[in-house]
Amino acid sequence: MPPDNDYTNKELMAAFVASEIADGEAVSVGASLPVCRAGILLAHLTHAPNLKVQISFTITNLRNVEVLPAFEFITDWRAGRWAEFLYNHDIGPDLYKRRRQAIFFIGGLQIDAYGNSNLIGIGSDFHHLKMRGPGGVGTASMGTNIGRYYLYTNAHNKQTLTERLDWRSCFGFGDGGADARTRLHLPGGGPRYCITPLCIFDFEETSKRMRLKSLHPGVTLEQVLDHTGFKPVVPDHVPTTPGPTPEQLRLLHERIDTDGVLRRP
Amino acid sequence: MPPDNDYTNKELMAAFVASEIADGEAVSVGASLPVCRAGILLAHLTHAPNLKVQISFTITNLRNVEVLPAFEFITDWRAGRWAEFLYNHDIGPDLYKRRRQAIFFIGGLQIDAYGNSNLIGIGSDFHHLKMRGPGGVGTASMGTNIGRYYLYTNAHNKQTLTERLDWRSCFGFGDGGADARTRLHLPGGGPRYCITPLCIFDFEETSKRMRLKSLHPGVTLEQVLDHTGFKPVVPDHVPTTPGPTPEQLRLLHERIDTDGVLRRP
Amino acid sequence: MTDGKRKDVIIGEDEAAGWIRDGMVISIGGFLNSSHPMPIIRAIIRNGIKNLTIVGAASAGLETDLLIGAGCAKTVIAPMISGESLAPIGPSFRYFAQRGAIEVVELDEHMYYQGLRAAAELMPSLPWRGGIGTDYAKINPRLKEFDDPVTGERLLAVAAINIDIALIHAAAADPFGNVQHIGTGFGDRAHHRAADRTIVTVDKVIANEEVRANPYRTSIAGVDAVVRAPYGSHPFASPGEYLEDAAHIREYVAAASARLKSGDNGPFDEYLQKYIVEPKNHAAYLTRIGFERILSLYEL
Amino acid sequence: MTDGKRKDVIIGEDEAAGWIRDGMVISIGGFLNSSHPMPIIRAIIRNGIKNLTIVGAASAGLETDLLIGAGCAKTVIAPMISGESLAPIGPSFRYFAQRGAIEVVELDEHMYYQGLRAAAELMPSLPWRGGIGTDYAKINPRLKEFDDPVTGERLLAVAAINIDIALIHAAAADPFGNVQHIGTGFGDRAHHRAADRTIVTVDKVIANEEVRANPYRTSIAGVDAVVRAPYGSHPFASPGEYLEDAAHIREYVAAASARLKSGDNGPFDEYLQKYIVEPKNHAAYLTRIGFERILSLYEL
Repeated sequence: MPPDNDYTNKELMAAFVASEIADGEAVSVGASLPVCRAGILLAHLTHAPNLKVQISFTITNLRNVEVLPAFEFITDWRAGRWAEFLYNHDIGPDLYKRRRQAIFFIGGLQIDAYGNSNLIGIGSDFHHLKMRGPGGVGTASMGTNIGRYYLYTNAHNKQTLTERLDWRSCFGFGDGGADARTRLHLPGGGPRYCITPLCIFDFEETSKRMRLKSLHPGVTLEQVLDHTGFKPVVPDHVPTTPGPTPEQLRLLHERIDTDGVLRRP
Repeated sequence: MPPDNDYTNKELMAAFVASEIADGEAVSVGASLPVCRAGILLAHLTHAPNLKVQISFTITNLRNVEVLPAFEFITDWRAGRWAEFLYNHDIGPDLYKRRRQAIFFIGGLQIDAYGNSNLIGIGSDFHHLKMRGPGGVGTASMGTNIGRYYLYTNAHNKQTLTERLDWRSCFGFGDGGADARTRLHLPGGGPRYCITPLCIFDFEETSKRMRLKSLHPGVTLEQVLDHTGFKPVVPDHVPTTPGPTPEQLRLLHERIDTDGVLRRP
Repeated sequence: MTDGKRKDVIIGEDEAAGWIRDGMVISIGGFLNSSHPMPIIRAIIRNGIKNLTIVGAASAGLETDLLIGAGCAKTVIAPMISGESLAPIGPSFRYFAQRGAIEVVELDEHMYYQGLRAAAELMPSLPWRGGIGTDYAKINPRLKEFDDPVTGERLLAVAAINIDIALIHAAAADPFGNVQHIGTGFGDRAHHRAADRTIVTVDKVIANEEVRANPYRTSIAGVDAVVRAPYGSHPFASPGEYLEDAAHIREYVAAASARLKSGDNGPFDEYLQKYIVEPKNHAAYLTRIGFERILSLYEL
Repeated sequence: MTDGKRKDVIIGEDEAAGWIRDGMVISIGGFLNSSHPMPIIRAIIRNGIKNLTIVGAASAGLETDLLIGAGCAKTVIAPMISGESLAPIGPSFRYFAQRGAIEVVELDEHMYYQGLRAAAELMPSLPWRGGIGTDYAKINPRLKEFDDPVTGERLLAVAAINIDIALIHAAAADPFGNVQHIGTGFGDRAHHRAADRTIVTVDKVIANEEVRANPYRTSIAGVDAVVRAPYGSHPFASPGEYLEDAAHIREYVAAASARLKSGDNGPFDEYLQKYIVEPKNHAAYLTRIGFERILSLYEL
């Protein structure tokens, strides 16, 4: 629920995403996560002019595109009109060394307290799942190898943010501990934050358990705890997630999200 | 030494190469083995119109090229003018399943009685070789995986055709035996013939030792044995390698070898 | 024997579909709502082919879901089956998987490509690190944990994914099997290399001279068969040629979702009857869709 | 901080050469007598860089031989070092290897590409079958025999070949590091992917708009540095731009062969002095070669 303000909660989340992206990094502009798409492009049009933007299986720079239409499907070739380079999807395994400066967003049917996630399904019998998920796509590999990634969910509830996954399709910090990843020789840094409609979580340094980092404006600690299926670490002081600046809102409205996807309820 | 005839020994060898190539196969037209190049193109212009010709890192069909100039270097991009497809050299490992219908020619500083070959060097101390070779290029991999290949040498002498290799860089039939390759799970069929300026060898079925298959016109059995460093299997009857037809010679002279490389002493 | 001429590889859709037999391993190219060889997919269903192992795209779309729904699949190998916003999870995939009626080979996108590469390389398996620490190896018997021979690090061996026939859709090919995609062709090359034979449906057949004028554009050389099929990816998009027919896809999703939600086969069977069983070929299918709809799928 | 503009990556040849330090692992792109980044190679020699591990091309040419001859190499990784008909085996490579003065990492072309891919994939090794039954694993400690975890078949694990800096020559690039080779670019992509940083010398810098007009032609996106160097592959060819300068290459081969045959360093040192030490940069080198020779290297 956005506060009495001139921006929506999704616009706030997009601004947070933008603040996380450094100039020169490589990012993928997908279709399924409009908030992440908007955040990436917001960074690109402000402090990250050298972003390496992957869009519809091309790599390019969108800095000079006046209005960036949002395509409903990742395969939409109309986004290929800006291409500087086309990549064949099957060379993905060979790009990780060059993706150390890349970041990625990973969702899940379930996400646990240590940042592991599940896209396989819900239910304890793999051959008779109660709810068959779409499949893990590239999350296991990206989560293993990429410099850092962000967990993202639109559903902050106890079913999604859960103490135990039914199936682990992407390794975050396993069963926890500062060496959870290095013990397994995983080259990537793992999840940095988990972004939800209510708050941002980071990971406590020694346990690697999720810790409340900031609450979105108007959200209370109790609300978060009531809707989270695990007990996050809660520091003494929890700041408020900062909202977008007027200039960021202008860019969102005029160039990035002209259809108002982030302004819909 | 070619007999009193209107073709050279190299033209005869090229005709033999041509006779080995079936329509629709994939072949590489390199620069370093002019006899093999000529044989491949001879097949292409006669009975193999659907050959898949690899030339200067392209794949194409050269059937309609009036005169096929011989380029001195494999990298010569002028041969790219006929390209239907360009392949990146680094995807080589991924092409073997599709290369089952491919054939290849492999040379060596040394070739032994079981069709193994050496491009590493001469001498027993690897760190102080008496003669450092160029390196094995792709022969170990091609020899392992490709449908069949041909050993080829311009130097029929005891140093080259030797009982023991100093170093084995390409596996033919190892230490011999009908199961020499299947025992090691090597998918390719191994060497089919060994082509020299004096004769053609095949491989005896159960021992996989080289066997005299045919003598080039004017060459005697004694000549071969005198110049071969191992004892090949010699059948009771050894036929003569057939020479090129007048039509084949015409194609060689007018379209394939207009510079007369195969007619030089 | 040969008549001395270069042979073209263009064949009809029925002949192409006839290559596919019960129990084979087939792959379907494209990605999500784009680039699927639909005339062949529909013919497979019409021909009543069963027990296929289907290697979907890295993100398979509803064409794979349709084959599952029509009962053609025994096993499915794909890191995801989805229609994006039109159906986040394939509804027939859900229905069959949840009942244990298909075998699902669960893997991640790059395990998948390592498996396809292993096949292309005539290797028994290739290793991959992604998936270490997850449940993949517990539920997929084609994955095996082992220690890297050089450093001892824990890795997964991914068994080769060998394909009998790869099915691909592309914008164009010449009569000799030189394919030119618009856009990248997604993972289609990996399917082709892992397959014994490849069939490509194309929106357009182009002259060999056109290929030679643009050889950099050739994405796959030497496929085994080319099937001319304008609008051959409908209801899915073909990059640069036409967009997806979202209304038709929604019609399919509604039919498949009815069975998922209530077990009612009726709507799904009606969909099959109307769009696959009755129209005996691609032209008949397009006739049923109609020019008005087809011409509305603006490419830009 | 940023001034809000997209940054170009064009740097000068001296700055580029300055990236390369004693003891690094560098790779050199191209193939045999084609496409080597010679201004950087010459600067490496001029700068007196030592103890390099040189990853040559799959078939490395005499540019690698030159670096060995000039004493810059400690280790060489290449499946072949040759100047084709001009020098079937690199003469400096022979001289140094036969005296045990360089470490030769002996491997086959596809072992080599598996090693480069392992690096690109952040993997410790990748397996390969080619070489089973040969002596490679006996003489190359980076190869290790093991049993495939799935089938038990005997394979070789090829340790990752990680590169600090990849050096490539191409026809063109835009100011932002989008490279467009004429021809295929050989194995240059594999070097780039296995490397922390990539420097490309180009015959021509082209506008970003030209790249966008032909994005299918872009072979490598986002290299770390572009060095403008017309005729930058001389004495080797640059596909579509100029042929190799066979006379110059023969001059090099004669100098290097003199040392191989008689141990006489004189001719080799003279070659270095004349073409590398005295001309302090690429323009000075071309001046020494002269316009007459350069213009004779007809591209067609």
